Amino acid sequence: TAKVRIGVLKFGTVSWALDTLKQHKFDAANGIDLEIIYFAGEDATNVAMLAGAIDMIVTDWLWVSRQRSEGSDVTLAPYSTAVGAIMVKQESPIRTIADLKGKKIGVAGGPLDKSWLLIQALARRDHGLDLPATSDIVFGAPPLISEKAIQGELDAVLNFWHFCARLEANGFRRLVGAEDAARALGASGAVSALGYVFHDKWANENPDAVRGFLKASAQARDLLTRSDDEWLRLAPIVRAEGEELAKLRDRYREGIPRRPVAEEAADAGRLYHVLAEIGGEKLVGSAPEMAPGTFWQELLK
Amino acid sequence: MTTPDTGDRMRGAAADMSGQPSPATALIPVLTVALSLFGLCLLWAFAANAWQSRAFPGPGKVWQVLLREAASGDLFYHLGATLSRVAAAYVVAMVIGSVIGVLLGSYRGADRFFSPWVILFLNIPALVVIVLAYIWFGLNEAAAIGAVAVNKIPNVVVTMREGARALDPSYAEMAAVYRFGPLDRIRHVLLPQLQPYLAAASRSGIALIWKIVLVVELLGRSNGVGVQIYVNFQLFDVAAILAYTLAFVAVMLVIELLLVQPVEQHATRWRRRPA
Amino acid sequence: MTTPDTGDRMRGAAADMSGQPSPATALIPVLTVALSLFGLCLLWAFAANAWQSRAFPGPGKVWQVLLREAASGDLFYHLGATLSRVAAAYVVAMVIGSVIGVLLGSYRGADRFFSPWVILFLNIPALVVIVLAYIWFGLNEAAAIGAVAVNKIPNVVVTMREGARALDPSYAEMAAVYRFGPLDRIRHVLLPQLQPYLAAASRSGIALIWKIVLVVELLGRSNGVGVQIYVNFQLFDVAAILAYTLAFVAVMLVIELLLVQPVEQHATRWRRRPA
Amino acid sequence: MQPVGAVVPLRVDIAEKIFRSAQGVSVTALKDLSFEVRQGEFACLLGPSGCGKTTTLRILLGLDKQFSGSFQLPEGGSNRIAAVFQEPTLLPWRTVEQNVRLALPKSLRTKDLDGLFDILGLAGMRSLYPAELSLGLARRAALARAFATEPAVLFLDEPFVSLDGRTAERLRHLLLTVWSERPTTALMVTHNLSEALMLSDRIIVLAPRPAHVLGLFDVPLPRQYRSPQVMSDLLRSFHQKFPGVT
Amino acid sequence: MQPVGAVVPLRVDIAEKIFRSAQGVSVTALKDLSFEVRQGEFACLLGPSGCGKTTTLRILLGLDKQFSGSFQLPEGGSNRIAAVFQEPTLLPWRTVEQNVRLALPKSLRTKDLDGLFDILGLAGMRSLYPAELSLGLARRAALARAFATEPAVLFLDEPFVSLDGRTAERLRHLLLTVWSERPTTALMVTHNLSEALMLSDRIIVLAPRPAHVLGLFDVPLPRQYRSPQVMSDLLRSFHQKFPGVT
Ligand SMILES: Nc1ncnc2c1ncn2[C@@H]1O[C@H](COP(=O)(O)OP(=O)(O)OP(=O)(O)O)[C@@H](O)[C@H]1O
Ligand SMILES: Nc1ncnc2c1ncn2[C@@H]1O[C@H](COP(=O)(O)OP(=O)(O)OP(=O)(O)O)[C@@H](O)[C@H]1O
Ligand SMILES: [Mg+2]
Ligand SMILES: [Mg+2]
Repeated sequence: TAKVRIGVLKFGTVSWALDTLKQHKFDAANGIDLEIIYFAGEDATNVAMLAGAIDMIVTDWLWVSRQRSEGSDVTLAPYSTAVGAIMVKQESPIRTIADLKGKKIGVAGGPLDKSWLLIQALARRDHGLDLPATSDIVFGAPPLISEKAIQGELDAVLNFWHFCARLEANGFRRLVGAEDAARALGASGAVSALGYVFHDKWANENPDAVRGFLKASAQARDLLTRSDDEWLRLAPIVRAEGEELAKLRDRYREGIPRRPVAEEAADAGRLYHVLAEIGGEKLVGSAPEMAPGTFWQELLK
Repeated sequence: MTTPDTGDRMRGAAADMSGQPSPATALIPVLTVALSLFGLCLLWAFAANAWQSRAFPGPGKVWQVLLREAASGDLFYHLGATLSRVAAAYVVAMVIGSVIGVLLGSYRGADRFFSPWVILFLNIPALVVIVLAYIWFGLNEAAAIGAVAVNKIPNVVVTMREGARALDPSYAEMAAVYRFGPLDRIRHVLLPQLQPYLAAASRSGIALIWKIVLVVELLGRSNGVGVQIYVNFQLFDVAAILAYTLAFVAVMLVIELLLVQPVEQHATRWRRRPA
Repeated sequence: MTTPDTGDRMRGAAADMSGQPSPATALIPVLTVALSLFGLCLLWAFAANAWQSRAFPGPGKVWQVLLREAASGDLFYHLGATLSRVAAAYVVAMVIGSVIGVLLGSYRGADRFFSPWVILFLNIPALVVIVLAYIWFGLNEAAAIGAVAVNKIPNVVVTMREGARALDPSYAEMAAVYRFGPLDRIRHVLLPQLQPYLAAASRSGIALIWKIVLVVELLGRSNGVGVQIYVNFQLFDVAAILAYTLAFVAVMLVIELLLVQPVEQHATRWRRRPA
Repeated sequence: MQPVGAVVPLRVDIAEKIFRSAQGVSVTALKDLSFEVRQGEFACLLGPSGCGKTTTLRILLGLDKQFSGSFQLPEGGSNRIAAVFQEPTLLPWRTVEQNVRLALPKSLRTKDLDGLFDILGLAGMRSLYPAELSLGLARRAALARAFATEPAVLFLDEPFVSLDGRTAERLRHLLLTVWSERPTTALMVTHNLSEALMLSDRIIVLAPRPAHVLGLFDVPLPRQYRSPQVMSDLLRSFHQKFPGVT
Repeated sequence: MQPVGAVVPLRVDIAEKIFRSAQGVSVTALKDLSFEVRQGEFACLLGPSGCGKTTTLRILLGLDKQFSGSFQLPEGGSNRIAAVFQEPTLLPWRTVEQNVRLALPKSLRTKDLDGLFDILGLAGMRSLYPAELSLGLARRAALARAFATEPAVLFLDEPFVSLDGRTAERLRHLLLTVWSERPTTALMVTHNLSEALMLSDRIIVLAPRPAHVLGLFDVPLPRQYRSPQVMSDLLRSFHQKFPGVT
């Protein structure tokens, strides 16, 4: 059996699927031995992979493209299309993007967050609105931003999808999702924001490991799509129950990628232009195009 | 020129200066600490009541979490991992930092040359050092502890350098005349003069190290209080964060009260107590 | 018993002790600093060459990024924001911390009571304080600066407390006999004795504050070096991280060399230089 | 109990003063020590080394409050106290001149000190820091500080040791000038009997530790009459009264 | 240049010693200071306060190397140097006994010190810290330290000030005992002429700052013959030779 070491966030969304995978021994069934190494932050997994301590992490395609264009050989296999959304309170008077003008918006993930850039682009194109200039933008840590939204200090928040799902269960509604923005800006369907990321070199040396892992993870996701009971089992590590758990489950299921990888890759290439335009060199580096090979070549065949 | 008796009369305040300290006197420190902690809890409970918020649980709530984590064994596992990292990094940082600091404080030329380096290392963010250490030396304990030590060493250097600069040369001269050996010089001449600086560097040092260990754990370890705190931050479970924090603080408090303070009192018993 | 002349003969080493320091002598500090920085760059370039890695760019690469960021104006904008936060938090922390520290060091009873509190506040992770501050006081500058100050104050307290404990009572007694006013006591008796402790607390203080400011900015501000560093960390652009770090270090270095060291030399010119 | 308008003397009435050393040794420094110094009088404390003289001065200066008994300082005049400690106790981070001026009350801060510094042989040393002085010079700086304040009560703890004979002689005269210029009560500790006989109105002889008064020796003669001949007579009668002391 | 086996004296030849004060004042402390002390001799340095005596000792002790000129220490014997500084310079964080023992070479560390402490009147003070001593007691502790080391060369900077007459007398005798027990070269600074006449073989009289030798005064008489009568003759002849000194 081939060994696969994957680094994930403890209690992060990826660990739910991996827990199911382990629980039902899908790894052994597919001829691999999966070792899950937990970290406290997403950055920790990046560092760990650079340090060679693990084979695989979960991150987004833009990061992969940038690393590739700078000479690295990381590549990505799609994992989830779930992305962030702008959330407002149920009773909030904000109805469209245009209403965000002059409001206080909390943004998780910093000024170069992909969802934030897409929504900015959309606001500019459809409403001629330059959000950073016309609204009061506060960047901050995701949990803090969520808490502030509940407190009412912020009029609207853009947060990662699972924070949004929890907010939804707590009296918030979605104003606009990043996937809507992506579609409006030229994507033909949902593009995977996150994927399993690994080195080409490692994949070439261990092709069975990669394939086995992807198959096992697909089985786990199938189970999560089918079985509500499985979610009840996961409740302690999801750290949610009732309404909140249901919302998280539904959003998770919606985020499972269903399109051929080639289509996603083409859409990602298109979005890259939009992002490069608004995020500038800071975001994408000097590469004018999404780096070839960002999506694992094997999947495109 | 004399004034009527407006009396500059003074009375001594000697009560019972003689005799052994009574058992009641010996109890005072223990009682003070108990009172102090009790006061703190009271204040906390009061504040938590006033600003009721999920972000600021009261002592009762935190205590429950603490018990739960202790019962599951998680608390001791993570606390143990963190404590051993803190201890290792502390020893490394204090030894290396003190030696460098005293040397820089003693040799003006060396100090002039290296002082920009000290400023540089003092101000490099922990993040940078930790990431570089992990990348170069791998994701292992040695890299983690080394990174913490490198972060802390410049602080120790800066404090001990001031201590070395403030040394009274007459003691060193006396030691030179009477041909004290190098060990005697360090033990009987140098260290007692540096004691307040060592105490300051140690106390704020261990606190700083623990804070950096949290970051180190966050960036590349799978166990330890840092991981727990950050994970609970993602879930915004402030009670759990406080529970882990307080567990560490409790350990520090016990060390301080049972070890550091008695040692310190013994080391400074020669000081003339201000009347 | 006499031995043949193995000569305990000594010669004095007086060169030109008299006369004004020549212009060449005045240049020495400047040259030393230049040499020191040059040595550092050399070492860095060498190391970057040896461990070639994207995580450790050489000085040339970082210099380019620095120029680019400076040209776009971003550097000054973020650096300015960070520096003003650092300065504000520094002043608040030093003043409050020194006062508390000196009081605790002077009054044994108060110290006994509050020392557990100091240990507690010393060891509360920055994250907790910052999050609580943002939650209570909103995502604003005051909360940010306050949170940093609260993080730093216990460190200042601990250092200044040692300083106050090490005060020589005979100077205070002299001042009491000659009825020095409170201001004179602080200025001429207290502060000169506390100077090395103040210097230690300041230097490591400003470094610590800057590091906490980075975290504060990361957790809830929209500008500042902390935000830049974090964004670049997400992109894994180490050159940019180093560029911002070094810009801050350069500012600190200039302050140190042009302001702190001359002031310090003036304040300690009374010390007998070890021969 | 004092009649209104009466001149209040320096009155010392210390029942006991016990030190506890850090290692737990109890040292009884003073026991039933009581004496009086009339206002305007110059008294000397004479006693063996380690008997408790400095301890007595510290209590009178209010620097040590852990004793049983009481004392009373003289009233009247500027009410200012000056002290020359047994060690110079100059602020090391202030120059000689700054050390002297800092001890002056605000009203005297800008006083002309040239004459004083001249007599003390400190004229060229005003800008030196204490670490740059010889011990004798440092003692003189401490004397300058005490004299400059124009005190009503003056405590001196062996002010003239570590000085050569000529300098010491000059300074003794200076002390007498300062003391006689205004009504000053002075209490001086010394080991030098002839110094005591030359300067004081009354010598208070102390027993070895624990200190208590062995006896008083009054010198009722005006100072200008204390010629070498008279001094040696005084010496003889002192030795008669206190055989074995000094 | 020394013939083999010759007895090497303490030879001082300092051309100049200039201090620069922090405020930029230049102080010439020594200028053309040269004298010799034969091995086994006891010499006294006598000079006005602030003339440069302590500076000379510091140079000889190797504590100050910023001077022009040269000096040579006596050879032979244990080659150990002991010094009594002008201020006691005890380590404040060690007890009296620890202070003394720390200064001893390893071979003498466990030496019996009871007799020494007894003579010095420190018997009950061995466990006290320096801050708990009176100044006179601290000086005696510093003397104990110097005497206990059994030195070949002994430098003393006004060792007997701040002591009462009787104690000082006792300690002078102790000093003579220590000095005569083994071949010890001693150089003592003092302001007390009769002390110098009683103890020394040779008095080196210094001029005011910058210090240089004014003249030498030899006392070729064995110490047991120095009766009060002889002493006053010596005093007279000293005053004749050096009018105006002391
Ligand atoms: N803090 C203390 N703890 C214990 N003993 C002390 C303390 N301070 C002083 N003593 C003791 O009290 C006694 C008297 O001390 P004091 O300084 O008054 O003597 P003194 O008469 O001034 O002597 P000297 O002439 O040597 O200066 C000494 O034996 C000394 O050891
Ligand atoms: N670091 C220094 N800077 C400037 N002047 C100094 C320094 N050290 C000593 N001096 C000066 O050198 C001179 C000689 O000092 P020294 O201590 O040798 O005198 P001394 O003969 O021992 O006097 P005393 O009898 O008062 O102890 C003094 O005038 C003193 O002010
Ligand atoms: Mg005394
Ligand atoms: Mg001297």
